[in-house]
Amino acid sequence: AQDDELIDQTFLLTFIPNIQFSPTYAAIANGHFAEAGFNVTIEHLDEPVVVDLIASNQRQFGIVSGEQVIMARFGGRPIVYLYEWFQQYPVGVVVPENSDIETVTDLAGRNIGIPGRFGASYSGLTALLAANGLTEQDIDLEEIGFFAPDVVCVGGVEASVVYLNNEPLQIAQRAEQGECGDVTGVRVLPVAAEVDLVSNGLVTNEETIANQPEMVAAFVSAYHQGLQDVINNPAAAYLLSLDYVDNLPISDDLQAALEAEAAAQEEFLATNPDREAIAESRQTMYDRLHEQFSSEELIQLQVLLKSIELWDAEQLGVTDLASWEAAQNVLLEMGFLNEPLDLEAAFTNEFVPGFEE
Amino acid sequence: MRVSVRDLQVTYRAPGGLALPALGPISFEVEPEQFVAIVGPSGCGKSSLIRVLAGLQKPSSGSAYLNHQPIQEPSSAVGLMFQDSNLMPWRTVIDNIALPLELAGVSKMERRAQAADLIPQLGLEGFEEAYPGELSGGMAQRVALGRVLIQRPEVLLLDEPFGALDALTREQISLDLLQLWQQSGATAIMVTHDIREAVLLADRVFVFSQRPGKLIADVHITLPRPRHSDDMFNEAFGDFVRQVRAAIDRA
Amino acid sequence: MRVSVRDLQVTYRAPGGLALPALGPISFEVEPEQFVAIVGPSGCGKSSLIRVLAGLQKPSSGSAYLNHQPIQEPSSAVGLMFQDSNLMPWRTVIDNIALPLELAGVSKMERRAQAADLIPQLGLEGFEEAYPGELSGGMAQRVALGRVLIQRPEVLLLDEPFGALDALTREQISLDLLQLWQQSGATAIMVTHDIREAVLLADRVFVFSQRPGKLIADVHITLPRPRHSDDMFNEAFGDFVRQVRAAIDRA
Amino acid sequence: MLANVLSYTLNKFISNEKYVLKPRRSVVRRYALIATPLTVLAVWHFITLLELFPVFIIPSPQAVGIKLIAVIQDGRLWLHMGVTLQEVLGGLFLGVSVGMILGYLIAHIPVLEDLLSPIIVAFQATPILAYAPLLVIWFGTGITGKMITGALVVFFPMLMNTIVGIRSVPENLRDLMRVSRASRWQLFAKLELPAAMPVLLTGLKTSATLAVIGAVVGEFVTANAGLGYWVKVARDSYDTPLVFVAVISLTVIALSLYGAVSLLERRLLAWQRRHRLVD
Amino acid sequence: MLANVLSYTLNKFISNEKYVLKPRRSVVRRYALIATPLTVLAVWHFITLLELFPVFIIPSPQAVGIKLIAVIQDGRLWLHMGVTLQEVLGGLFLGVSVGMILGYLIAHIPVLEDLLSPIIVAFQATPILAYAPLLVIWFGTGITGKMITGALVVFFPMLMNTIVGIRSVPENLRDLMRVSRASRWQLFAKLELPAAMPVLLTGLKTSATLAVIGAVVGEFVTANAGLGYWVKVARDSYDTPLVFVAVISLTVIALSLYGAVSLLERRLLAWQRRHRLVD
Ligand SMILES: Nc1ncnc2c1ncn2[C@@H]1O[C@H](COP(=O)(O)OP(=O)(O)OP(=O)(O)O)[C@@H](O)[C@H]1O
Ligand SMILES: Nc1ncnc2c1ncn2[C@@H]1O[C@H](COP(=O)(O)OP(=O)(O)OP(=O)(O)O)[C@@H](O)[C@H]1O
Ligand SMILES: [Mg+2]
Ligand SMILES: [Mg+2]
Repeated sequence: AQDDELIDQTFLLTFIPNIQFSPTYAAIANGHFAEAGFNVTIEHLDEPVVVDLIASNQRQFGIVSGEQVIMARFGGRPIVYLYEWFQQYPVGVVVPENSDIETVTDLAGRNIGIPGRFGASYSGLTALLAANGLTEQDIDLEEIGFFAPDVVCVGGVEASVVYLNNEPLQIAQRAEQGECGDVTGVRVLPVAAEVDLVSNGLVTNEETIANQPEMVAAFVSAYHQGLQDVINNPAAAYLLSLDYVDNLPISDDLQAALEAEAAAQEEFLATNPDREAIAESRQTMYDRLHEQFSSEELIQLQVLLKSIELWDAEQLGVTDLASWEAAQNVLLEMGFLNEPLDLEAAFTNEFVPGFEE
Repeated sequence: MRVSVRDLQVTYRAPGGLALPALGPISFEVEPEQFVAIVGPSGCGKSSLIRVLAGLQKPSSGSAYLNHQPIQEPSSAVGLMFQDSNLMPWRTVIDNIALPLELAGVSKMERRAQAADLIPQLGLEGFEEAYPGELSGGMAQRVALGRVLIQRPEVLLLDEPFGALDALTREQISLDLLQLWQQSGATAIMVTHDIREAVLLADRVFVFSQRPGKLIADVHITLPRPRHSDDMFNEAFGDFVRQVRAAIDRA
Repeated sequence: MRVSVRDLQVTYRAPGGLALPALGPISFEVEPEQFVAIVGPSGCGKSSLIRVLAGLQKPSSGSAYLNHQPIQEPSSAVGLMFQDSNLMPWRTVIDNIALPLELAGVSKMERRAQAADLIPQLGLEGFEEAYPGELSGGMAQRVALGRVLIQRPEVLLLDEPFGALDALTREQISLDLLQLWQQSGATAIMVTHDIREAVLLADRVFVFSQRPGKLIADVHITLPRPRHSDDMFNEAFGDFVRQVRAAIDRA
Repeated sequence: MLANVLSYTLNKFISNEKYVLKPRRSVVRRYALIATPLTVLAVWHFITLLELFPVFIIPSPQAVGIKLIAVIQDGRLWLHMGVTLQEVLGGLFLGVSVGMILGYLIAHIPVLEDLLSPIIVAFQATPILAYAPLLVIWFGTGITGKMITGALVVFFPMLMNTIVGIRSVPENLRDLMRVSRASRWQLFAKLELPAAMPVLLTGLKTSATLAVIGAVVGEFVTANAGLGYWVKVARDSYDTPLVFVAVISLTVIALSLYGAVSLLERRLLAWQRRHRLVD
Repeated sequence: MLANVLSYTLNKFISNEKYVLKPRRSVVRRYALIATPLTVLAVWHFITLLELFPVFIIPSPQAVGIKLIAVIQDGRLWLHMGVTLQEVLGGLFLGVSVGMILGYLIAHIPVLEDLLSPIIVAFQATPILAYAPLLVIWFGTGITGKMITGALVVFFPMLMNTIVGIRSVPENLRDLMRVSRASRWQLFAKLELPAAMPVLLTGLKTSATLAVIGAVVGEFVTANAGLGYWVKVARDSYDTPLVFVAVISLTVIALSLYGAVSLLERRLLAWQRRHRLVD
């Protein structure tokens, strides 16, 4: 398609540019959006702002987490969840390696950090505790903002609720360099190991679905291809993300190594390997690179690989009602909701490519 | 221009909240080109009268007129010299003097030239670029005088213009003023505490009573013009001075 | 107290950046309990001298002494009345007058009582609670005079204290001052532009030259004390006035 | 009524008149104080009536009213308002004291300005996010940290206004104090403070208003109570009426403080209003 | 050298002396301007040397220096600094203009203060978080939005200082302008502006400094370039040296603006320094 025929479309992401958003970058850079007829620009905003802009149809697409969708709909915002990006809930509890906290039940009575009593980390913690018969009253919860690595390393808390694909890696890397106080390494207790909660995904509003279903399908499909690209070839994803993410570690050597890995992976993919084989190829790639490069330099690649583990599934993009109900139960438990919602209206798998009920 | 005042009264709010009658009721008429000197006890409303004539303050009752037109607001025909020198501390001497011309839109070169012309007469040579903070009390007063003279107003209102000047300077400057006034054909009303100065300069000397100030004497000084400092040794001069003093003693 | 000055010079920086010699070199000695009046042309450094004597300003060269001690900083024995009235606009008349006592730690009741005692003498009855913004020029000056008198200083420095007062008030207040001075045994140095006033009040009249001000005449006024306003009609009085005037004309 | 107010003020502006009769002004002012809130309420009502924005962005006054009553009844309003009020007052006190003391010193020792201004300006330009970890490490997650952020915000305008206020004290009144041999404390209490009062009070008005946002910023870093925390929680749970309740409560705190300083100003500067004509 | 500076200033403070010789002061001031940055650098160096804090909280000056050189070389520093500078200048201009105009009107029409202050104070107390969606809807995610947040921060101190500055113009000079029949514009340009200048310049100094943080706050809402955005990016990637580089750059902008206003002040208020004795 010609550039001037493309529809301008903004895509709202939370937070700031980050390697984790590489599926979106891939969908743009690899031309999937353009093929679907979109000229996409990215805007990063706080999650509630993303929700409000989409709900008021000021923008049409964005990514937010599942329980936000439930709460937003509870708060009267007509947004609809289209495509699950994270198949596994990305939150967990990180503890120092040498800690005597081994299971969730060991958390009772401990001093645990959390960014704040809001958002996915709070929901995740509540679900994790509930699954083990605990409540917030059983632990000593401390709000520490998004500074878990700093606070954990200075021994401010005994454990902390974190995003699995980021903070644990940061702490581990500091520990490896001996810059993390007494901490020598970390262990995580993922929420996903205990409960299946609906996680981050692509959303739009009811009006757009009603008026432009084809456009929605095209958009979701393009995003899906981007995600698939990243899962299949993380080295290439890392390279293309350099244009989008400020401060992504890179050097001439690393660039050359990644280019070689990306090309090799292309060839490998041409042999139509199955999902497990691809997963294995990611691990071996990392091991190869790690022989040559420090883990400090590879930390963001590690973040990407850890994220891919949370994204990958046999069928991408699909959510089941059970995970929505699990999330809603958590919210009811926390008092963020005081009555259950018509969850069927909150999401649809209708636009997920290749999905058949 | 003719300046007249009919049943004028100025009343302030006294500290306790009561009315404080400061001036009047007072009525008088000053013919065009006349020179009137006002003498009267401190606090009897002289400055208040000047402010009313300048259009700075509304009378509490009665009215003041310029050529039979009620005074509602400041008029460009009127020049006022305040009791304090009231200079702008951020302007040099020459710029303070030139202020009225600047406000009237006169070009920078022209107004500085006119101001510079006044400097020797005011005895301010060498201080053109000084700031008010660098002047003595008397020098500041001379700058203020320069500022009103440069306007060439048709009505000159002077509130104790020479209070801070020594006897010699005072005499010289007041004679200069006299000359300027005669050339310009302005009407002049001057508040002064110096009876001899009043008699030397004025056609009429108004004597005010204690607060609230009322006109208790209107002494017509019939000494011939132009007048000189020698005139002060005349017998007639002494008579007028005694006449005014007598009125004051009755005040 | 004895006030003396030796080779005193005050030099300012002129607008152009050059040195501006404002006063001196000048030397004199004032005996304890003497009353000295200073007359001289505007801008000749009289206020500068007063400021040096008050310890507000360091001389550029030479020194001033109080009882043979060099003056380094303001002394509690000295009372100064500024050329402008210098009142605090947020204080009422009575609180402005009482300020020196307040700073000396006198109780509120006591200092207000003392200030109230001065009010009639200053002719400010009914204005005790007025703010400076509500006063006439002369009234403000009288408040400033009250403020220095309440201190009962051993050395009185007065910079044109009666400039804004009418002749009658002026005469009355200056006679009051004379009486207070006589009772208190203070040394007084007063700048004035009124030669007759200088002669009436002072033991000695200093005549200053044009800038830089130098002492060109020191006229001893040997009229007997206590003096009264009638003294002004004496022959001797007239002689002294003429003597001072002659010195000024030579300035 | 608004028309009256406007025509009156316009006249006043145009007539260039110095002396105004006091009683009339007071009446106008009394109207003014309720005029604005009523107007805002009316405009708000019409915005929601005309559905210019979705209700989840601007909810109706009724919805906010209902929420307000609810949080008053369940006591949460007082809880959060109390916490924030404490932080605001603490921050205000701290920031104003430090600002005034430092401002006083700088006004008298100009070289201090050169020595300290780089540090002070740098602090003002540094986002809290950059030193939030230190804040948490040093002051914990309790009320103290918010007082610190409040004080940091408040401090600067107060400092600057103190400097200019003290420096603009007339030199001739300083001379008067010197010849009267005032002690340094008397110089401050009897001259500098009253002379600088208008500018100081303006600094205090500015500070009192900004103290609120300072505390809120602190609560954004980390908190478990307070109106800023409530704004965050309410936004995160998509409860827009609650966001409005929290914001209105913040506004009430700010307006009360501003009003308190204005009253203080009316009292302390009463002498400035004493130059009026009586008819 | 620092000891010299201190003893000099102490002497000056204690001696209560009014007349100071100019040249000496200037020299001291020139020292002062480099003394502080050097001291800060030294203290910083010792803090890291003594390992008082972990390096991920306070990195060494060397580490920050290396990072600084790197971002200068790859051009990112200029990119982000340029964006922020643009936002800061835009916000400053907007906020100062609106603040001065509104302040001028309020100073002359007191009832306006009663009518507008509730709205203005309310705005100042409302966290941006609460109206971020409206900000994006109205001004988009580009530079304009950050200018608006900058202007919002800058506006208030400027407004308040304009009000007090204009109100404190001596009444007798107003009378002088009235009898000289000055137009309203002349009244402003020839009297009110110069008379209020010290207070206005103080407002401008405050505003210039706060404009930086205002733009940063805007960048926190949404941005893809700028130093505030960079702080966020650096914190997110746990790159503390980069956080320091970004913060130092912000400081440099703030100090330059502050310095520019100070220079302006020196020029415009030169007349205030003309009361000096020569020896
Ligand atoms: N703004 C004001 N508010 C209240 N009272 C005032 C105000 N201005 C002047 N007065 C009072 O009005 C009276 C007359 O004042 P005015 O200044 O006219 O006197 P004056 O004759 O000029 O005196 P002087 O010779 O001392 O200057 C005084 O008693 C003074 O207290
Ligand atoms: N702060 C200053 N800076 C520069 N020059 C000054 C300063 N103060 C006074 N002068 C100059 O010093 C000279 C003497 O001033 P001073 O005030 O002592 O005179 P004066 O004798 O009191 O005059 P007047 O009778 O007019 O009050 C004047 O020429 C004046 O311009
Ligand atoms: Mg008068
Ligand atoms: Mg003098």
